[in-house]
Amino acid sequence: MSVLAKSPWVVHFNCNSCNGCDIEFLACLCPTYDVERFGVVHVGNPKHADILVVTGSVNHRNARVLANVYQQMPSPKVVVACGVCTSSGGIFADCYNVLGGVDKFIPVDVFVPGCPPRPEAMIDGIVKAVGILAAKAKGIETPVADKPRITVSPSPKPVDETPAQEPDEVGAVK
Amino acid sequence: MAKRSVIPFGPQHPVLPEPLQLKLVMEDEKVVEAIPAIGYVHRGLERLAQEKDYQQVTYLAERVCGICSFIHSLTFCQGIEELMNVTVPDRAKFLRVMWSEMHRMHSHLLWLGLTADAFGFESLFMQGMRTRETILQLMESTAGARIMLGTCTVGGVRRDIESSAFGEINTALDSVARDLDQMAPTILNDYSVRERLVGVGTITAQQAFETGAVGPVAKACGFARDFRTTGYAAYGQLDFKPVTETAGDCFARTQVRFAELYQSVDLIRQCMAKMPAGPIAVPVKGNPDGEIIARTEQPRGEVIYYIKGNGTKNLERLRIRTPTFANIPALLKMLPGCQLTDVPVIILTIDPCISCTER
Amino acid sequence: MNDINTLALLGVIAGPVIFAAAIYFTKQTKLRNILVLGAALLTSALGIFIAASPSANVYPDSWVVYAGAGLEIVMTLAVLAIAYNIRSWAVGLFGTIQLVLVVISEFMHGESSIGPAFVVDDLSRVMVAIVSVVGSLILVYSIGYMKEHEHHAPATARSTNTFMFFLVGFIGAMNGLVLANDMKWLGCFFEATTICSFVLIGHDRTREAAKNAARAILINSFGGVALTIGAFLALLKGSTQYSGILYHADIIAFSFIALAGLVKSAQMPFQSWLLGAMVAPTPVSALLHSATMVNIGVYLVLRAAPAFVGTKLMYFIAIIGAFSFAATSALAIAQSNGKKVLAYSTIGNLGLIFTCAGIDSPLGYSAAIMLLCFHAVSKGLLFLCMGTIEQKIGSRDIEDMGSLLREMPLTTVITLIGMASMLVPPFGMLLSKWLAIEAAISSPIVLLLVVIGSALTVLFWAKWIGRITTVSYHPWYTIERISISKQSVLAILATIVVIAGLGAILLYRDLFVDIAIRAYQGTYISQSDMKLFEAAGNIPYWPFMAFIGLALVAGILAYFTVNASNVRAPFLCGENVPGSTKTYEFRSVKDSSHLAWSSSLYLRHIFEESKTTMWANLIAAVIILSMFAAIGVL
Amino acid sequence: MLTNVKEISRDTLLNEVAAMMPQGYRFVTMTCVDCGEYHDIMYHFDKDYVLSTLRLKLLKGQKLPSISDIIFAAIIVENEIRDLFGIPVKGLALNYEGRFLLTEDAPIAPFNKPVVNTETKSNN
Amino acid sequence: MRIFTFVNNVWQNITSRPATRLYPFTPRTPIAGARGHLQIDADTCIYCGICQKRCPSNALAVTREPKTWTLDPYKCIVCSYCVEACPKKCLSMNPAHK
Amino acid sequence: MSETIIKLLIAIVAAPLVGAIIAGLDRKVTARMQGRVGPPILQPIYDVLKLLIKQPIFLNRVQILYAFMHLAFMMLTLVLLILGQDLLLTLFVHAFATISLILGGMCVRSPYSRIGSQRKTLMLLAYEPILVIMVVGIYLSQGSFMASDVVAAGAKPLLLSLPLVFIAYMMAMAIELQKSPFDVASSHHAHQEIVKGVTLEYAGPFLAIIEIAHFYEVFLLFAVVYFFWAPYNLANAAVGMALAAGAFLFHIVLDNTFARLPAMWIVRFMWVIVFLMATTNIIWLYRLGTI
Ligand code: NFV
Ligand code: SF4
Ligand code: SF4
Ligand code: SF4
Repeated sequence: MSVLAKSPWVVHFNCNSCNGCDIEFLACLCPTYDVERFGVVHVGNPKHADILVVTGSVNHRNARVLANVYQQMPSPKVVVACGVCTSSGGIFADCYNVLGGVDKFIPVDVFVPGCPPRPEAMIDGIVKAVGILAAKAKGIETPVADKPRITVSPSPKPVDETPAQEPDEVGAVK
Repeated sequence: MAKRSVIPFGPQHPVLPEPLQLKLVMEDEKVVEAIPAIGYVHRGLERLAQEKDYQQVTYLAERVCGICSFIHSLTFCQGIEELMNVTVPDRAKFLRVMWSEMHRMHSHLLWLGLTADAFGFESLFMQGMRTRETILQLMESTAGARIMLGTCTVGGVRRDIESSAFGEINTALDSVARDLDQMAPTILNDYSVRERLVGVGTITAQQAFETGAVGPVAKACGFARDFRTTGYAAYGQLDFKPVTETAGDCFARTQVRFAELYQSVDLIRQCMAKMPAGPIAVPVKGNPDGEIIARTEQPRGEVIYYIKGNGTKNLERLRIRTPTFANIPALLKMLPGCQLTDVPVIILTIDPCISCTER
Repeated sequence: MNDINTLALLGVIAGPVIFAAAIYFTKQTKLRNILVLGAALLTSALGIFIAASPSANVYPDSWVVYAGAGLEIVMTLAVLAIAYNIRSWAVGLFGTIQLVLVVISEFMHGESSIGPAFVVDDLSRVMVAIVSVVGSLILVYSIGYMKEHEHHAPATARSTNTFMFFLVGFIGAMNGLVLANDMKWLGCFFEATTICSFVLIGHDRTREAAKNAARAILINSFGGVALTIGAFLALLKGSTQYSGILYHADIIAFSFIALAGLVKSAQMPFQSWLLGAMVAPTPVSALLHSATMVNIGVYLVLRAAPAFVGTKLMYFIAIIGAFSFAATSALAIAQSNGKKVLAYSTIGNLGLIFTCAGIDSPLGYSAAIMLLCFHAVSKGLLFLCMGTIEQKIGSRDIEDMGSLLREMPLTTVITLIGMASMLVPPFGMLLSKWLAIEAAISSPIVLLLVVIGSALTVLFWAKWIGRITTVSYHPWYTIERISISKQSVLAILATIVVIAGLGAILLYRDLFVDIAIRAYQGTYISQSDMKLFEAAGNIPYWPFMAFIGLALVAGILAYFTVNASNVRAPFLCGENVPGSTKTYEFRSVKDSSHLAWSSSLYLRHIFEESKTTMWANLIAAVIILSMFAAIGVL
Repeated sequence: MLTNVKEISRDTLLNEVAAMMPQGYRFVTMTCVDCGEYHDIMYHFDKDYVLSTLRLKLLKGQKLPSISDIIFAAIIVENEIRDLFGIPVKGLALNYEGRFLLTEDAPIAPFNKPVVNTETKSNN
Repeated sequence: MRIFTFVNNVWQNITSRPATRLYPFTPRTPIAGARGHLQIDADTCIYCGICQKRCPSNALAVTREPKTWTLDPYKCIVCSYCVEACPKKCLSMNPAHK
Repeated sequence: MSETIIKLLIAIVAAPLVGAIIAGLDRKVTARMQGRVGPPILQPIYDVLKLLIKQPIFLNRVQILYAFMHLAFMMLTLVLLILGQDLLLTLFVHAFATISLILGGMCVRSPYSRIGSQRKTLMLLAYEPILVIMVVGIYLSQGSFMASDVVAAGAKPLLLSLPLVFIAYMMAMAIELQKSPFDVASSHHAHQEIVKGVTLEYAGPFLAIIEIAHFYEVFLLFAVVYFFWAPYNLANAAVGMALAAGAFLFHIVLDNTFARLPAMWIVRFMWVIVFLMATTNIIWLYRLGTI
């Protein structure tokens, strides 16, 4: 396993979050969940970070901050989008000052759904991100994360997960 | 004369959990001027609320902020209920108080942790957050979620807390109280903590009044201003007194919040003891019409909802004035003259919630 | 003593004076510059020659001694004239006292002419080398400097001819002073340097310059009085020469000479004149006020150190020096004026030399001489760099030196070398500081002061170096345009600093140790002192070179291999204004851009200049008074 | 329902506001509502948990005099109103010029009525 | 005013087991009644679209013809409002997170 | 001679490893004190290895030079100690290593980094005199500045003659280990007002260099405890070990029971209380005439 996977340093950017996701991320760092078990350090400085944890959607003012933070991270780097706001805007998607999920601005590698996601879910996300980080370090192309919808219809009962059909989601490969 | 330093403090800054920028102008490390720049978490929630069904707005209001979410939905529901003359069953009121107080505790414990972090006391931060986990677990088992309880609705509450769960709640509260007792000497009496808090960020009672400060900021200056004393929800039937201090510095604010934690434990216990039987919600028909102002006490002070309905399911106007919004002028009075080291401590002792402020 | 040496001696003293006179009367700038160059070449050649020649004493004819006396009277009269000119009754008073004493002593007779009038020994050779080499380089530098200075200088300024006259002439006087043994000559040259200093400080003839020049002459003529009193007291006991005083261990007379030395070396509480002297054109600061003239004080004391081993006087001198060192280091922290920082640092280092001299062990002595040499070269260089920088950016403020590395790479790198030589092990300055502390081990108070002082120095040097090396990440390839004379002098001095600095350990082992041993021959040295002395001579050399080399090689390799595409904007909490040139601007209130700026640490609320100075002066005065009390003068 | 409402006019605003504090009223906040031709601007004050409101009808296009000189606490909310309703506020102690909550590319005065959000964003 | 007041706490922590839940190595059983993620029983659903109308977050899309019910889990705020609204009670909350 | 070289080589390779393991243990024990499980003990090594393969982003080139100087002088400090050289000189070399780091933080136009450097300078100011005093104390009790004499067989145990200085050294050590309440310039968890302070603008391999230098420093600091304070001979290695372990625990407890205090407070504390403590000890030695 790549050493990158053993020492993922995290920078967290609260990007329009209602704090719900934020504090759940904080909870991950705390004794009960203690992500430092995986070598995670919350560095607070993009230049030292491997993983960018974003919470909240993008608005007109923080879009540039998000771009700057992402840009200042040394590669290989991975973005984890925590919460539905971060994924799509969530309940705020229709607000006038919300531009949408962060995937519109920076490439996102892992989406963690939930409002807010439980710390467990975030840990899952980070563990997944660590895997992607290791792959990136080896130069393996990793696909952009997708946000599959769940569609059901009555007949034979195919409960399947199909990829999204919207134009802006076409690029999302399964 | 050397040039003054100008630095951006935030928005992406590890001691600030939220994006908020202060443009600090300093001489050596003494802050001469601090100008806030906000708007990093402005979503336009109030406007969205005008486009949604007022019932849905309950969930929206809850997401004004993840730290004080329940009380937001509570305030909103109380406003609508008053507007529509809905009488909420007593049991629902008690349940509301219980969740409110749980939220207050989780908010204060979070604040405690973050403040400890701001003055570099990592293990205290961990301890605070660990204690908070007990509350979160309590919320999860009683309401189904750790943060966004979603239990408040117009006309009552959506979930009941069976008396069978009271035992568990009591145990949890005991453990919280025990943890608090253990932390108390550190927070209230430790030399290094006091060194960082006492005499820092002081405002006078007069200044607090003029800047319209609310909540623990005002209480720390000697104003016993706590909206719970007006007895909304079930508070009228509970026995408590607002906590006050007089020094008006960071330490006084800390003392107030720390005492409020104990107070909340007590209030929840009282609720369980006095919990009446009965339904937990009444059905609500029709749409709100007219103007109303609903006020409640948030962890950070009083929150104000101005609701204007026009007889349709959509609201005409929803305005939320949150406590942090009211405390920012006070913050601006505290900052000049302090040291850079104290900036995060001062900011955190007003317990800012920018998400609330900007909505 | 053969004739050629005597001739060299004469040349190194009189040569510059003659050149100076010629320069004064030259109308053409070209010719004047050539003459300055000639003076520089001659002096440095002769200086090196003397430094390389064996020790010797010069017993001149008696007329030489009389000439000395005569010249001394002339100088005193000149001081009186100045006093009249600037309407200073105090200077007049000091001048009169001196005159009276000098004239009286004319009618007294000591054990006349038993000793030499001029002495070439280890110490004076070291001094002559410094004065001639550093001095000459500064002379050459000032050709380019003054050309530019003429453009900016206020209309009131004296002519460059006058300037050059005093600057070149000063070198002669200075050489004379360090070589003189006869008290008359000593006094005469002492006054001469004071007068040069007065004129050169006042060169621009602005109000401030005039004021500061007046202060300089006031304080220095007080020193002159002390020296004359010392000489007079010595005469009462029969010695007309410095060596006589030492021979008789005439502690009372010497205490006055030491006082004169403290004044001349601007130790607390006499430091204010040196700070004021910074208004002068930079070559003056470099030559008189950091590299040479101020060294007179320590030189006089150093000469005497072996003769007064173990006396209370020496102990007090050590304390005064150490106190000056600590106090000025603290004062320098609050300064953002680069020249002032250098001035404070100069006083501090001179203080340290006093300390080393006062400790009176061979270890201290060797440290003192080493410090003297390295300080003169490094400080001279730094002042010249300051001058160059100031002429380019029009400011002396440290905070304005942020983009120097881009604007004037050559000078900046040289400045950095100069600063590094004050700080980096195993450069001479640091080495001597180390020796100083070890030498001070037996006097706790001195030790404490030196430790505090050297900790404080780090603060302002680090701040300054940090400011200067601050660069943004633009590729910077500016060709720096400065006059050839300035450039070459800076380069030569920097080379000397680097070579001498890197070889400081070797120099110490092979040169300064010997000098100290010779100086202390026949003096009692305690065993522990001796042990330390031996141990200090045995420090390893190669590990230093190896690791410095390693750092440089690795650093430089990385320096050139890093890829510009990896450059990122600084951390500004994510609010950087995008764009290559504005990356230290951040967006703030109203979405407008602001320049992120962090000024250096000055701790003004702690080391506020006037208050600190007041207290320090008070304490220093008390120490000096108790010094006199201790040896029974008061 | 809103109680203790007092209608005031733009001219008397500053005097009325100035009179509140000495009577022991604490400034709470301001609320602005778009009512078609005019903006309803309410100044809320609190005394002993009872709200009193001064209500000002400000015709569109009129400038709002700032009370921030009298009540420093009002700067935040006045700037917000400036942003969200596009009402120019005169004499603000700390003026963000409409860049308080919103940036230049954000919608202008989003809370005003006529601005109907026509394109519904991302609703499936 | 004292120092080392926290030693008690530290001592207790170091002498007792850490509070850490070793997730993901030992997963926790979800608390009953918790709102983890939304589930549908596709066969009971009548595709009436009430849930879609109620959803505060526009996370649901129901079409009558053809009968589909689509959830965007990356928009759903797990509020359970739809669960309450559904006339057929075919929606439910699974306490486990997704 | 060749023996010395072998010794040196081993030390140069082993020191950072030992330092890293101490740092790892530190993190582990800290975590346990906070009721957490904490990272693996080799975590610092993973961190450095990871940093080495990250993209080498930087701000300007001078910065890089300083990073290497920091490392080289830190190594030189170790080498001088192993060669048994003059302690005072070693101390100066060590101080310069710190100064290099400070300059590295100052030479970038990044406000937080610069403020961090300034604070670090203050810290240097705070502890350097204490260390010098310590060396003086060592001289007074051993009669030599040479490290080799201090650890020579038969040397007097320093702890007995310099107990107060030992406490002072603990304080200085806490500053260098960046432990609360002394972690103003840069702390291991970057939650402070100046983010990460001095090392803020170093990233990737350059940060790794600084980390490695830090490992050397950790090793050095503990080596001084181990070798100097207890008499150095094999029979007493256990005492040295116990002392080092005690120091280690002390610092972690300190870190976990104190808030970060302002830089000026630290300077005052070190210069008044600690300095007085150390000098009292020294004066006592003078009085005893141990010299
Ligand atoms: N308490 C609270 Fe809020 C509200 N309302 C406020 O400022 O936390 Ni987010
Ligand atoms: S996803 Fe939910 S909890 Fe997270 S930021 Fe958005 S609204 Fe808040
Ligand atoms: S409300 Fe219930 S029945 Fe109607 S579409 Fe939704 S899930 Fe199906
Ligand atoms: S749980 Fe809430 S957000 Fe999710 S689909 Fe149902 S109503 Fe919509």
